[in-house]
Amino acid sequence: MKFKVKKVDRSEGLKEALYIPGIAVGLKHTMRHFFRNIVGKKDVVTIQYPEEERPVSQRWRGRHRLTRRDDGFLKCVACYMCETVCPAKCIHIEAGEHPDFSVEKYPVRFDIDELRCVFCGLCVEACPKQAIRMDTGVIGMAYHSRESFNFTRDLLRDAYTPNEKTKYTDADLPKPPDQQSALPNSRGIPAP
Amino acid sequence: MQLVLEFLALPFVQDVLKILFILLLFAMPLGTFMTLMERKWSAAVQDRIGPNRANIGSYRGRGLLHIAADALKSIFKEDLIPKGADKFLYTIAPFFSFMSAVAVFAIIPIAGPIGDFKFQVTDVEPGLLFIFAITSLGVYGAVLAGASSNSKFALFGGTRASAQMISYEVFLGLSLMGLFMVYGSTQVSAIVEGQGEHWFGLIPKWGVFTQPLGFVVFFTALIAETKRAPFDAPEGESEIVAGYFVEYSGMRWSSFMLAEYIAIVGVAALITTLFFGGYQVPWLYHWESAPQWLVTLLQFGKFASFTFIFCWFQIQIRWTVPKFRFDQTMALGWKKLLPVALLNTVVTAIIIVALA
Amino acid sequence: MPEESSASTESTEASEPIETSVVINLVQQEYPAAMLTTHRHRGDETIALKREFIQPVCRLLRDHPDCRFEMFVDLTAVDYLLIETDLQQTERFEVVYHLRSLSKDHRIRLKCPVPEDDCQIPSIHMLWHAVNWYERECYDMYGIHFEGHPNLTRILMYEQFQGHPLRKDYPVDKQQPLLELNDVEERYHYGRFE
Amino acid sequence: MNASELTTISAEELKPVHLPGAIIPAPPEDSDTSIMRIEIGPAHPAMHGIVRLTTYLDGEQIVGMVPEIGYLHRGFEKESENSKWIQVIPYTDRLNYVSPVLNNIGYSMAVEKLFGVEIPRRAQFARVIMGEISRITDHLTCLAACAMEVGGFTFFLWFIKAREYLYELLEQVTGGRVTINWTRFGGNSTDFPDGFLKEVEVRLEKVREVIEEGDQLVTRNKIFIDRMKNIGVLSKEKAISYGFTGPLLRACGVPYDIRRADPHLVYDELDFEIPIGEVGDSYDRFLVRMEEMRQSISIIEQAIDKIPYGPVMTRERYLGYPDKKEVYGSIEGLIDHFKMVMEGHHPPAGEVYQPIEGGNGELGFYLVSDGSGDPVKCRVRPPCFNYVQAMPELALGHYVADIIAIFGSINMIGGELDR
Repeated sequence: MKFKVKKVDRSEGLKEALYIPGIAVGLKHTMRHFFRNIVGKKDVVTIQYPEEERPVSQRWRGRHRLTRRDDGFLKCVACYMCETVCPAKCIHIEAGEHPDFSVEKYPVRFDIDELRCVFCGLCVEACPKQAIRMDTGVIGMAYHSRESFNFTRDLLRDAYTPNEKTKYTDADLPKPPDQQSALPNSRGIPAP
Repeated sequence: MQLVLEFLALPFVQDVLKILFILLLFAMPLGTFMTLMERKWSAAVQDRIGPNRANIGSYRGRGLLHIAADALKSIFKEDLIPKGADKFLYTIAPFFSFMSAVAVFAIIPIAGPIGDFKFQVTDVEPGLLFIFAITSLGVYGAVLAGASSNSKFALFGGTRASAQMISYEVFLGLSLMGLFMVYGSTQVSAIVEGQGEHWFGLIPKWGVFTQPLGFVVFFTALIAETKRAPFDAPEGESEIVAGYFVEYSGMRWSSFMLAEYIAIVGVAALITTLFFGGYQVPWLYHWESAPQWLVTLLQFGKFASFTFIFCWFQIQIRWTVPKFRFDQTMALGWKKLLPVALLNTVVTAIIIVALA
Repeated sequence: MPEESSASTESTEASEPIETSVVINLVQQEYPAAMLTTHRHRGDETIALKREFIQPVCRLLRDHPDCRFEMFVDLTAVDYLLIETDLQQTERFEVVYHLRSLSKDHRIRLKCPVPEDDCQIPSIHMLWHAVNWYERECYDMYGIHFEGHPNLTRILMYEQFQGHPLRKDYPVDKQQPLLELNDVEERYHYGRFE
Repeated sequence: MNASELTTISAEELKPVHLPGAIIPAPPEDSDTSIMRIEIGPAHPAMHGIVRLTTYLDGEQIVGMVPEIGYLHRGFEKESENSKWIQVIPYTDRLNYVSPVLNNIGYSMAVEKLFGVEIPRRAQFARVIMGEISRITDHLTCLAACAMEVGGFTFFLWFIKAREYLYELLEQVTGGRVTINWTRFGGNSTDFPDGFLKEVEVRLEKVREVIEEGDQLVTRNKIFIDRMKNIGVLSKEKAISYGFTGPLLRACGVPYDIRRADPHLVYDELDFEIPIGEVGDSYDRFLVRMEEMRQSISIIEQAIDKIPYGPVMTRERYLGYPDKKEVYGSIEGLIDHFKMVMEGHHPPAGEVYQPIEGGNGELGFYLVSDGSGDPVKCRVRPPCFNYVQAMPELALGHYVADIIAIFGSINMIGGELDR
């Protein structure tokens, strides 16, 4: 099959044989940068990280969150799909039956070990109920101990916003026996 | 009051005051300022902001506090001596390089003489030969540091530093031969005096116009002498990590660092003194009626600004030009700089004989 | 089991340029005894050989003017211990070579079955420079000995590693024994310029 | 392919350069110094990944070298044999972590070849665009690191700034800057957001400016040329015998580019030139990568003009997840979705080798499937494995400072080397 070939020019000319022209051209470019930045910081790209945040696209896969239905209950019906598809096997679900028959199954325990998670987004694609999302835009997740990195269900779920349609509150979501107080909620702010 | 004036007139006291002024108020602060400015200016070249985080309370300045932060850091950092290192040589090595960087200012005049009072620490007859002697002492700093700190990378750095600094002293001396011939003496004040005249009243008789080739060789040799920019094979941080001061830490490491930045100011001061008319302000002689204090101020202002410009230029070169390999620095020195320096000397001699 | 909705066998590749089968005919002529099976699944030329013929066949493929396989692309092994359907494999292991001809612009895959008990195969490190490390990696991962290899030691794992990880009977979460510091034979002892 | 005049090395004189273990070579006759062994060790500023080069020096000249790899071995194959086919995709981002999209494309194309399925034209164009963007980031990083080792720190930071523009592009489409997990079997998981192609052209213009500026700053500089020319030279035949592919083989003068040799995706509809060098030294490799970036920019611009509208994922059943409308709407959709997620993909039994032009060279995926949904074999042919193997041959006789120039031009990536 035919294709075009381009020989690379190895620059054996006189201009490259002397030191001064090369240094002069280099200085021209660096001085241009220098004076533009010293006077008006025109080309500077760095941002002051803790004070300024880097703008993130909507598809950025940040920290997980469990979404809620209109009536305040969790959308997740504990179907274990995200647990099976997760390549890092970092999701652990335990389903529970809710006394109110109109409510399908719900997750008593929904732990994600954020240290193992590789942020690939396969769980978001696999979830049939769009119950888990990664669009919180929270980039930096820093806590003091390893244990605080496996997020529990109460920590992942969205903040509860009561309105006229909400029937269920967080009290209707019984917690597994060994998990007492919730840790920071999904916005990354420690729960009171 | 009379007593004080008398006391001031004592030559010994004057010398101490001159040392205090030139070293502690001009060279050292400019050197420490350069440590920060190198990071700031390199940031400007590379489209970033550079250090601006050191703060006292909420006052951050534009990074100025980083000088204090570096100083404190180097005081409190632990000064460890590696296992198997030769303790005595290891501890005295930093003083050699620091001493040789500082001693350069002994003969540099920062302003014109008033009557018999010279703004110069000492005005020895063989001024520039003193410079060569001091810089050759600087070699001990790098060599002893490299050899004594029981690490192969340091050994590499030390041997490279010794070969490079010794051979570049030769070109340092040779490149100034032309200058001595043009201005007739090795005394620094005489050279600066000589640069005061003007050709046809317009072009000042600076060293760079009379000795362009000499200037190029001298400047290259000085940069190589301070092991900076393209000639930093002894400190080749990519292949031998940090060269001869790889095992140093704390105050010893920072004395090597400070020596390097004071050497930058020393190089800049030398260049302005020998090739850019030192304190001679061009075309100032037209204005006879200027008051003496204004003339001295102008002369010192010109000297300080030119030194500052050349400090900036050295830092700019560092962030533009890639590094030589060690054998290339030696080849450049012996195969290119040596013939050019000799040629310059011969040509200058012929011209002087032809003009005279 | 989803039905084979779209799996098309070699029919779609009928338009394969004929000259690649030149290689198979050539090997058929020269070393008929070596040939086991050949197939062109998804357009990849494949020949299964007996393992003792691998050296002469590779030399032939490399030097013969018709095929001239100048470049050795890849060497790996496959462990068929736990597979369900039959992939016409005769032994447990199979060493797979990929060759590429730049001048004739075609590829070939050679497969040599290697039994589990007598796990060794002649080395072809003298034909291409690239083979040396690939064979070491295959030995490191599968424990297949390459006879005549100049330096057959582990390449990815550390010397004291026990077992060959990529074998199917090596459990995924197996713990290696911890090493005592003096177990690790001190290859380099740091003294004063020893 | 006009490389027909290639002669293969008569391998009898193939003297292995690999010294087994730590045997100190004999010093050359004329030198009175003893051999010194230094470790350009795993943790060293010039080692981009983690490789240990035990180097034997006579003075400053290299007499022998034993590279030791495996420090970043994470068991890619063992991991992929114990997971589903789709769970391996996030792992392939982390093979050559400098050009992740190309690994994704290579792996997905190999599995599609196993299925024997064609992906929609828009998905092919999207893969070409994102693949070339990823190739530019790969070359930007390699050239920047190589020039930084030789002293051009400004060059490094300018090129990293240019790479930042491209990372933001990748993030807008895939949601991740490096860990993108973007392609699926039969297409791509996401389509371009609107206004994306305009954004690509704007940023490519900026990247082109930075490349020209870097070219002015370093490539024509005599100090740089002295550091890179005739360093780590390898003849055309020896390069092929060592299995060199990609920019390193093209630097030796062999015009072998998988995008032309084994045409895949829509590369045969786009015209671009293959840059080749003459001598095959570090300087040629530097220039070939510089030229290749310019070619990639022109490829992207052509692909942006020709990209058609249409679906990004194939309609084939049991390949992509069904649309969310069908999953919620119809019971068949829900069952299909449930089956796809729980049991994963079931490619038909068989074995397949799919090469692709990765950032470093021929990145091949050899997959064996027995139709049961669990991969039997998932082998990655690492292009930089051969370069590090040839490192002793390239470095012999040069100085210590040249090791970093050679190693920089080789662009060894730890993740791809040790898998």
